[in-house]
Formats: sequence, structure tokens, C-alpha cells
Amino acid sequence: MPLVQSSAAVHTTTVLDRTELAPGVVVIGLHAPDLVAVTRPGHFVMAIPPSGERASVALGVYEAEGERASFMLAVVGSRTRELADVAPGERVEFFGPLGNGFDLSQGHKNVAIVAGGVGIASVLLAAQALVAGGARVRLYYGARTKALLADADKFEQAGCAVHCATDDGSLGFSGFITDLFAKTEDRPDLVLACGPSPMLRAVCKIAMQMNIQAQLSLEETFACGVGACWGCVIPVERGSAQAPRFPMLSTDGNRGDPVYARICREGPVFWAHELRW
Amino acid sequence: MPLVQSSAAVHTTTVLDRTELAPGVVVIGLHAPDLVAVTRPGHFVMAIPPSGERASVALGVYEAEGERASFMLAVVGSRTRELADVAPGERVEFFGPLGNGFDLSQGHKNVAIVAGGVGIASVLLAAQALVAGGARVRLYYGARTKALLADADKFEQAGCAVHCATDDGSLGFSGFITDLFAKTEDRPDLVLACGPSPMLRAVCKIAMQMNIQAQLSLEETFACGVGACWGCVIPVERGSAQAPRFPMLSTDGNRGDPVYARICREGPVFWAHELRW
Amino acid sequence: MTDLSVSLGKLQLAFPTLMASGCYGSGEEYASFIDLSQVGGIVLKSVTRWPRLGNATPRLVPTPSGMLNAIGLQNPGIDWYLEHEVRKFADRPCAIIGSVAGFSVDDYGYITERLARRKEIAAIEVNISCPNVASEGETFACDPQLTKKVVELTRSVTDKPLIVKLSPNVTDIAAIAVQAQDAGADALAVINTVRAMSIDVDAWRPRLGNIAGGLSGAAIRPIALLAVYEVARAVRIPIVGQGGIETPNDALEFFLAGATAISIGTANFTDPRAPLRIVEGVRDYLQQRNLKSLKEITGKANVGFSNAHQYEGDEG
Amino acid sequence: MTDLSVSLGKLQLAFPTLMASGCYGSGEEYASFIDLSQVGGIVLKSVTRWPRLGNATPRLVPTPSGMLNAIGLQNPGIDWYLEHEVRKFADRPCAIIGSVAGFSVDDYGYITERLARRKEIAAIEVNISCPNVASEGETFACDPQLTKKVVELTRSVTDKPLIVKLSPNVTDIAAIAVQAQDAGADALAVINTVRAMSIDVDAWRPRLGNIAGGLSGAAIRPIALLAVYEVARAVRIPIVGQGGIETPNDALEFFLAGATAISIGTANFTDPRAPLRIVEGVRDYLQQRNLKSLKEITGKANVGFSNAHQYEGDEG
Ligand SMILES: Cc1cc2nc3c(=O)[nH]c(=O)nc-3n(C[C@H](O)[C@H](O)[C@H](O)COP(=O)(O)OP(=O)(O)OC[C@H]3O[C@@H](n4cnc5c(N)ncnc54)[C@H](O)[C@@H]3O)c2cc1C
Ligand SMILES: Cc1cc2nc3c(=O)[nH]c(=O)nc-3n(C[C@H](O)[C@H](O)[C@H](O)COP(=O)(O)OP(=O)(O)OC[C@H]3O[C@@H](n4cnc5c(N)ncnc54)[C@H](O)[C@@H]3O)c2cc1C
Ligand SMILES: Cc1cc2nc3c(=O)[nH]c(=O)nc-3n(C[C@H](O)[C@H](O)[C@H](O)COP(=O)(O)O)c2cc1C
Ligand SMILES: Cc1cc2nc3c(=O)[nH]c(=O)nc-3n(C[C@H](O)[C@H](O)[C@H](O)COP(=O)(O)O)c2cc1C
Ligand code: FES
Ligand code: FES
Repeated sequence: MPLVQSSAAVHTTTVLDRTELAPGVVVIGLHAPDLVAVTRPGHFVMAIPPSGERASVALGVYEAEGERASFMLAVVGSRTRELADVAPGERVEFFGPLGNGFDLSQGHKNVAIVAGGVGIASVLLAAQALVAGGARVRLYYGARTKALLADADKFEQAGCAVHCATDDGSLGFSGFITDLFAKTEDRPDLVLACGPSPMLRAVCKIAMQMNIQAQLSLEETFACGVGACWGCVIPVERGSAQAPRFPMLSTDGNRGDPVYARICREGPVFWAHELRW
Repeated sequence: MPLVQSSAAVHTTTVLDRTELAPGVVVIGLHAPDLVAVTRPGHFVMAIPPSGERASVALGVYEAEGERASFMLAVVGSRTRELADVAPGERVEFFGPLGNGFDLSQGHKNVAIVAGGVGIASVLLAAQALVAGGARVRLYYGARTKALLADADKFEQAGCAVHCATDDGSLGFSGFITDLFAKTEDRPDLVLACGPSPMLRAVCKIAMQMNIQAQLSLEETFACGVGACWGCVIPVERGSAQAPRFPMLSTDGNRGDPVYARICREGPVFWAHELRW
Repeated sequence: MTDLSVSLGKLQLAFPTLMASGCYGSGEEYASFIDLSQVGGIVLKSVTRWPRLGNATPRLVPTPSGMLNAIGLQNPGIDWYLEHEVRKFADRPCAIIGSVAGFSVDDYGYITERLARRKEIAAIEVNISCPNVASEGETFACDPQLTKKVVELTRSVTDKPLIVKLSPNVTDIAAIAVQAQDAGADALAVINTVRAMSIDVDAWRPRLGNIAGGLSGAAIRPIALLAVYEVARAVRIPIVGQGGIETPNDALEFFLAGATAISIGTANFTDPRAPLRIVEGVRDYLQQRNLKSLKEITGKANVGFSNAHQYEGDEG
Repeated sequence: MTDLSVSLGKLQLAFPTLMASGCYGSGEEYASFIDLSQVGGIVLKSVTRWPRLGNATPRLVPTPSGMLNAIGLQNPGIDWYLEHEVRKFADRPCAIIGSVAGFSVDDYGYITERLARRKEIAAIEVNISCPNVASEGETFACDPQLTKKVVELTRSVTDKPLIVKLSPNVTDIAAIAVQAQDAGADALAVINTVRAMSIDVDAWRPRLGNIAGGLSGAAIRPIALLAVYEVARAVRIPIVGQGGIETPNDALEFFLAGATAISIGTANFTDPRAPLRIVEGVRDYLQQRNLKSLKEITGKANVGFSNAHQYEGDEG
């Protein structure tokens, strides 16, 4: 099952709008028709911090419609802070779209999407495409607290059923979103997920138990983002669709399974059953 | 002639106002009554860039009245950019006041002040103090272009005669401010100067020729700003008031003249005749 | 026209900019972002005798003005490489420089001989600044005798230009440089990454799977620049300066210190157009000063210790 | 109460924070900004046998996440120092550690003997990472034999605690550390600045009057951390970690790597309160984890090479 390939370039864009969803979470809308034209659900870009003094930052493409694309930023360090500080009219540069997105080609009809925190940014396009293709789509969306769930209505508008959870119980289910998802009696035929690593591992486990296929969008520290440095790897099953097509000693030091694939290039979306983490 | 000693502390202040005088030149007004209480003409502070990721920046104290002190910033690099970007209500921290300021204790009656660029920021307090003490004060103020002369009226309000020069002739005398100053037939009995090194050297020469005493406020790259690292030194005459009071091999490698004084501690204001540069 | 071409021994480069080994894949990864005919050449990821999985994860850690990496030479090994990879390089519009890494002196000779035979490969970079299992964790470039042996052997198996890549993690890099030169190197790459580490204070564990890694990026630029300056004073062969070069100004510092060409690694990660901006800025600089070629500035900050007080100078 | 006291041999420190030599004057310069009873100790600017003017200017250059300095040990010489300076240190509310620098082995013995005799001085830091004119520009800390000789001599002239300050500009810092330990050092300061340079591309000249200088600040933190980690695995005596420590997190990395105490240099220039913030943050960290003292974390990230793939590990 080959995943979607991207067609990338360096983009110089202008900030159209900037919305603070919650303290430290910002959506930046950009005039980026060229990106909109080529980006696919699950793609990401490498955003170049305005001062040019810092390394570029991987960001999922959140919205892409008409001439506007947007990114959702959680301010966690100096690079995301610098990017989140841009004002309308200012310039933002990035290169992309990059990576292999979600594989939505297989006609799944009942899809559950599980998202944690700003992981939500990487699944909206997928939700829209699935609904457009006739699938019934549910979003399970978890965050630390209510304020962070601000953009859930975008999924409702897209035609998804939305189930929320907060760690502090300030909205929806009180607890982890994966606990809520695990309770479902309406078994989906596909799960997509994006969020922190522990959440993805939990999704992976639940999907295995339910015997459903799952696609996970992974996050790691990136350097190049384009597959050039082999810094962002994860163990996958040798011979899987996403394993690199050349010989490698395995992680066991033998010529066996598993081997390392690049998250930025072979991913960031992986089939759960091909991962060996 | 001992120069004025400072009494320093770390100050946490709030931005009151921010004015862009010209592209890349900003005045930041701060609520800083404690600084106003102790600062003297010619003092500087070390401003801590808000992110805390960069080294602190030496800034002359521009205005100091009531509860408000201000700094004038020329944006030349990443640290000055970060500081110039603060908005009213935000916090700015600095330590100071530091250094020895101008010596205005000797009853000079006819004083010429020569300033270049943001060097102007280090001489306003001196102009005000001199006028208050009954001296006749002239300002010779040079900048690259007209827009940079925006704050010259502060000196008029203080009761100074103002003579301007621009490199591009867009306002006042066309050429270097020192050329304008050199033409004066009204010989002052004291010259104060602050600005780029070549300007200070020219002032020094003119003052020697006119046989007038001059005090120069020098700029160098600082590390500590408090006299701890010996990084910011300049050669002065051994035995002068501002020479460090301990043995040093001289710059000639012999036990002779000159020796190194710290600009941040023994200066930043030096008597021109004590410098050996 | 300002001439930006340079030569490293017999290797002619239209531009003085190489893309650093391990940072640029085989160039294909960057082809959609910049016109590869505008870079001098691409140094391929180092290849070893056997396939290598590389190090355990994590392999990357961001640090102030830089980054740590410990990739561990993940690569398919020379057999697969010759059969499947090398032919893809035939139509690259710039010089393609192979990079070889070994775990014994013999490895270097074996891989160099096989790789250098291929017409797609214009020159060989001998990466002796990678670990040497044979001598217990030390790298070849930390030992003048091993440096000499490796370079002599690789020299004996090919006439193609040999660039020997040195490590900064040594007491006296100039002494190693002289060994490499005397053993037959055509040029020297100065420097590889600086050994460093980072610790996760919540997990009480090194952040890199490999514990230690190599520091690259702007943080090491002043260290790399001094290394180039000192090597330039010790050898007669050209130097490829590298370590944190991001802007035209950075590149000019290295040329003035004595580098004939430069390599760009980490800066590509921030912005793939960095190599173009650097070349443009260097060209402007030369034009503004009416300088016809890079030769007119190479090594020109390489002053003697002319300062009167140098005899008592130090870094205290 | 969380115990933040540490000992370096017989030297007891109420806090694990030393103010680094050359960065803190004699403490008087910072007394109006912080309460000096809240720092562990102050390492004085290095003193030499004769008065020194120091290097030509400029002596400072800002670099990415760091700075270069080439002060050149400007100081009044040991005679004036003993007569006029040392008595001023009597009432400092923290430990005062003298720092000695020499240009011959003999210098170290002579200065240490005279300085250590003074009651104001609690311990001596032996700065062997400064230039050694006798051995042609190399520093003592680059040569295991010279390190041994200097430490043996200084050991023979005083019973006060001796901290030997090592240079990172060596192939194998752990080997030098072992020499210093075996020759009688009570503790090791790891690391001094990293040799580096910067060039003014308009003037075609090095930016420092001294050409080369020492890099300090956050840029070198990952380099310093690895040096501490490696030295800690090689010696039994305590280590004073230093190089770019700015935050509690940075300090904790050094403790986990094996440092018993830390020194803070360049961070004071950004914010004189840095030492207080670091102590506060370290205390919070220990309290949150119910740890009673620093001993419980010292060296705890000092894992063996347990990773299964380490055998093929490198920094490529
Ligand atoms: C494929 C991909 C897509 C991504 N999409 C998005 C996106 O759409 N929006 C977005 O905001 N981020 C996204 N990220 C994460 C983002 O790239 C990183 O958070 C960012 O690089 C951090 O840079 P920084 O300099 O601000 O923080 P750093 O200085 O690198 O980190 C600061 C601190 O935050 C911690 N940290 C780092 N990343 C995270 C994190 N993700 N969550 C919590 N703590 C963290 C670090 O451990 C460190 O302690 C994506 C990452 C990948 C690989
Ligand atoms: C006692 C004293 C008082 C000062 N008072 C003021 C003041 O009131 N207002 C003010 O704006 N600055 C003042 N300065 C200068 C100011 O401290 C520096 O300009 C500042 O540190 C630069 O920091 P940066 O990180 O922004 O630039 P950097 O990154 O350090 O420098 C960027 C570029 O600008 C160049 N550069 C550095 N300084 C200057 C300069 N002064 N003029 C032109 N180019 C320069 C550098 O060579 C470099 O190329 C004073 C300096 C001293 C020593
Ligand atoms: C992710 C990464 C991988 C690298 N891999 C190699 C390698 O395989 N062979 C090699 O000789 N150098 C390798 N290097 C070193 C670079 O080629 C270069 O010498 C170094 O990074 C300094 O330059 P920079 O600061 O511009 O990146 C690698 C560097 C990085 C950052
Ligand atoms: C301006 C300056 C002067 C220094 N002078 C000395 C010195 O005289 N003796 C010494 O042993 N170390 C000296 N050092 C090194 C520091 O003590 C410290 O080891 C080094 O700077 C690394 O720590 P940091 O990054 O926290 O500054 C000096 C460092 C700086 C920045
Ligand atoms: S980040 Fe470089 S290969 Fe993925
Ligand atoms: S800047 Fe440190 S002594 Fe002046």
C-alpha cells in the first residue's frame, strides 16, 4: 500500500491572519495558493524562523482552501515562539509540502480519528477528504484543558461527530482521549491518529485489540525534514512498504527485523502494523 | 579629577511607551523610579534581552525624570532587535546604573556637546544638568539622515542651541558634524562627546587644537559591563586619574606608558588628554 | 564576470560550495528546492564496507545555535551502493564526491579503490574522523600514524582527487594535517563535528541513543575557523572549510582564513537556499571590491603574529 | 531541608556554585547585584608571577550563543596582589579560591606557595589551561607530562585543596585528568574555554587583537558536558563542571554527568542573578523528587555503554 508522494518547493508567503486559540496555541493563516494546490492530508512543511538564526520547524498543514493555508503552533520553545509572534502582513517562508500523508484511497467507510493537542492540526484535511469521499467520520480529540479544544468546531463543520476529552475534565470526558475511544461500541474500519507518542502507542494497542487498521502520524526531532540526514528514524518491519529498499543490519545486530525508516520521508504517517517500536 | 561613582542594582521595570524615531531607531520609556533616583549624566545600564537567551546590551540612560527613564536603541543586531520589539506593559530588566559619567563639577560656563547617531542618548542628561547649573550649552548633532535627528527638539526644550549635520545633507550642514564643529568661532571651555569612534577621534583632535578640555564617552563590545572581565579596555596614560591603581607592564612591553583601563568601569567617559589611542 | 570557480587538486568546481557529507543525501532530496547546477558539488553520505543500520534513536538533539547528531553511518554498504546507487548520480549537474568511512585501514583502501573506479564519482573524501573500532573508540584522525597509513593506502589505489576530512577533537590539528598532506592528500576537509553530548534531566539519561554525538552548526563556527586558519599556515594543499557556515559573511571568514572552498551542512536544514544565498553574497562582495576571483582573498587574513604583545598573549 | 552543600576534598561549600575565574573579578564587582552569601565560592582572576598588561585590543567578540575572549591574564602580579588585594577578600561571605597561572612549571610552585599561605584563600585553582611560553604556545594541560609536573609541584607546597583546571583542546581529556589526579589534585575544573577565532571580513583581519581566543557560553555547553562525563568515568576525585551553564536545567545536566559542583562564568554577564536562579531551580528539582542531597544525582546519567548497537556507534 504505497502512501501519497509530495511535490515540494520553497514558499515565500504573507501572513493573512493570526488567532490565539488558547494561551500558547496560535493559528497562522498564510496566503499560499501554491501550497494549497499540492498539499495532501497528512503533509507537513519545514517553517523557517523569521530571524533565520534558528533551525526550521516541522509543522503539519492544518487548513488548505482556496488561496489560504494555515498552521497551528504550540509554543514550546524559542523557534515556535518566534514563529507564533508573526503579525498579519509579515512574511513567512517554509519548504514543503513534505512526507507521505494519510492513505485514504481504500474506500474505508467508518473512520475514527484520534488526536491529541496540536496533533489535531495534522488531521483536519484528512477528515474533510474522508467526509467528501462518503465516509462516516468521528473525531476523538483530547487536550489538557478546555481552552485547547477551541477549534473542534472546524470538524463539526466538516461533518464529523466530535468526542472530546480533557485531562482536567473541564470539557467532555475526564481523562485520556484513548480511554474514551477504547469504550466505543461502533467499531471503525480505519483509525487515523496524531498526537504525543504515549497517545499513539495507546491507539496502536487499542487498534490491534479491535483488529482495525490504523495509520499513525509520528513526531520526532527533525533536522533536514527531507530525508537527507537519517536523523529521524524509527524501527519498522523489514520488507514493509515503508522500509527503505536497501540492505541494513537490523536493530538486533543481525540480518533480521526490524530496520530503520525515516519519519520525515517514509512517514510521517505509518501503518501501525508496520512499526516495530 | 575623580569622576562620578554609580550605585547599581538589578531593576525589573515595565514598558510605559515605545516610539519609533526613525526606521530602526526606537525610544523605550520605562517605569523606573529607582533608576531615576540614582542615575547621573553619562551612566549606562546593561539591558537583559527578554528571552534571556542572549548577552545583555549596554545602553546609555537617555531621559530620567520623575518615575520614567528611557533608552534610545539603534537596531543593529539580534539583541537590540529583541529589545526594540518590546511593547508597552511588557517587562524589561536591566542592571545599573554603571560606569563613571561626565564630570560636570568644575563650573564650566560655555559647553559644546558633540553627538553622533544614538550617541545622542548618552548626553541629554548632561545637557540638562549643565543648563540647570547655569552654563551656556550648544549641541552639535550629526546623523546619516534627517529622520534620525528626530529627537533634537528635546535639547531645544532643555535650553540648548542645536546645530545639525547630516551625511546626506537632508537637514542642516551637509557633512560630518565634526567639520561643522571645527568651524565654530565661539570657543567653548568644555567639550562633551559621544558617538562612533572615528567621530570621537576627530573631536579629540579639534579639542587639542583649540586647547579645550574634552570628555569622551566611549563604546566598545562589553561582556560584563561591571569591571569583572577586563575585556573592554583602552590604553590610558599611566598614573592618570582613570588608570587602574596597580602595576601593569605597559602596551610597549616596558614599565612605561600607557596602560589599559576598563571602559565599563574607569569609563565610559574619559578625559581626552588621558587616552593613549 | 567574477570568477567563483576553484580547484581542489585536479577537481575543478564551478562554485566554491560543497554540500557536506551526511547532510545532503545524494542531492536528490534537495533537487526540488534549488538548482543543483548552482552548487560546486555534493559530498555523498559516507559509505562503509558492510551495510550499517546506524545508531539507536534518538539521533538528533537541538542545542544552542547548533545541533547534535549521532547517525552512525546508516548506509547500504559498498556492494549495494555500487550496484544500485552510484548510477543515479550520472546526471547530476555538479561534481559528485564519494565519501568513504572505514573501521580498519584496509577498509579505506578497499572501498576507495572500488568507488573511485566509477566515472560518476569525481573525487573521494576520506572520512577518517569517524570511529575506529580497531583502536578502541578513537578515530583515525586523532592519531597521526593512522592518518598517514590510511592516506597512503587510499592514495595508492586511485589517481582521483583525495580530500581527507579531519577531526577537531585533537590537541594539534595542524600536525595531523601535515601527515595527511605528506601521505598524498590533494585537499583537506576541515572540520568534522565536535564531540559533545546532552542529558535529559527528567530521564537521567543521555539524550542521544549513542550517548555522545557530533556538534554542528553556528555554535562551532569560531572553532572551525581557527582550525582552518591553523591548518592553512601548516600545509600547501587546498582546504575545504566547514562548520556552521550559514551566510556569505561566514563563508568569507573561511576564505580569508585560508579555505579554498567551503562545505555547507547544517545550514541546509534551516533553509535549502542557503548555498545560493552564500554564493550570491560572496560574488557581490568580490564585485564591490573589484576583485576578479576568490584567489585574491584566500588566506588574506592569515597574518603572522605581528602584534607587539603577542609574546604574552593567551586566552585567559 | 534540601542539602545543597558539597565538598571538593577538604573544601566545604554551602552551595555547589562557584563563580568562574576571570568572569567575576574578586566578587566586589557583583556585590550590589546579588547576595554573595548565596554562592558557594568565587574563583579569583588568575594571578601570575609578574604584572601583566594583557593582550592587545579588541579582547571580546560576540559569537552565536557564545563569546570569544582573549584577555591575556591582565593582572598586577603576585607581589602587589598579596600586599594590596588579598586582604580585601577577608570578609567575603563565601569561599575564596585563588587561581594561579604560570609560564613555567616553577611559576606554579612559587605562586601557589605564597598565595596558599594566606588565610583569606580557602583553596587554589591551578589554571594549567593557559599558554605555556616555555613549550612554544602549547598549554600545560595539553601535555600529560607537564600536567603531572605542575600538579606534583603545587601539591608539594600546600595542603590546601587544589583544583586543577583542564583544557578541552586535547585529544583525550580523560587521560590528562588521570595524570592530574595521580599527581595529587583534590578536584578538577572541567573545562576552560575552547580555542576559536573570528575574522572581520571588511578589515581582512582577525577580530581579536590576539588572533585566537577562548569560546565560552551556551555554544560550548554540549562540549563541556561530554568532557565532564568522560572525566567522571576516569577519575575518583570531584569535578567542577563548567562551560555555558545558564539555567537550573543546564546545571542538572552537569551534576548528572558527574560534576560535584559547577562554575558559572559567562551567564553572569547576561544576568548577575543567574547563580541564584540556578540554585533555586536545582533545589526545587530535588524537592519535587524527594531527594535529600545532590549526591543522589551526581553522576547518575553516567551509564555504561549499555546500548546494544553501541559497537557500531559513531557520530557520522
Ligand atoms: C511531522 C511533524 C509535524 C508537526 N506538526 C506540528 C504542528 O502542526 N504544530 C506544532 O505546534 N508542532 C508540530 N510539530 C512539533 C514541532 O515541530 C516542535 O514542537 C518544534 O520543533 C519545537 O521547536 P521549539 O524550538 O519551539 O522547541 P524546542 O526548543 O525544540 O523544545 C522546547 C521544549 O519543548 C519540548 N518539546 C518539543 N517538542 C514538543 C512537543 N511537540 N510537545 C511538547 N513539548 C515539546 C522539548 O523537549 C523542549 O523541552 C510537528 C513535528 C513533526 C515532526
Ligand atoms: C557604554 C555604552 C553605551 C551604549 N549606549 C547605547 C545606546 O544608548 N543605544 C544604542 O542603540 N546602543 C548603545 N550602545 C551600543 C550597543 O550596546 C550595541 O550596539 C549593542 O550591544 C549591539 O548588540 P546587537 O546584538 O544588537 O548587535 P551585534 O549582533 O552585536 O552587532 C550587529 C552588527 O552591528 C555592528 N554594530 C555593533 N554595534 C554597533 C553600533 N553601535 N553601531 C553600528 N554598528 C554596530 C556589529 O559590528 C555587527 O556587525 C552602547 C554601548 C556602550 C558600550
Ligand atoms: C546529520 C549529520 C550527518 C553527518 N554525516 C556525516 C558523514 O556521514 N560523513 C562525514 O564525513 N561527515 C558527516 N557529517 C559532518 C558534516 O559533513 C560537516 O562536516 C559538519 O556537520 C560541519 O558542518 P556544518 O556545521 O555546516 O553542518 C554529518 C553532519 C550532520 C549534521
Ligand atoms: C572573559 C573571560 C575571562 C576568563 N579568564 C580566566 C582566567 O583568568 N583563568 C581561568 O582559569 N579561566 C578563565 N576564563 C574561563 C572561565 O573561568 C570558564 O572556565 C569558561 O568561561 C567556561 O565557562 P562559561 O561558559 O560559564 O563562561 C575566562 C573566561 C572568560 C569569558
Ligand atoms: S530529518 Fe533528516 S532524514 Fe528525517
Ligand atoms: S566589559 Fe567586563 S570589564 Fe568591561
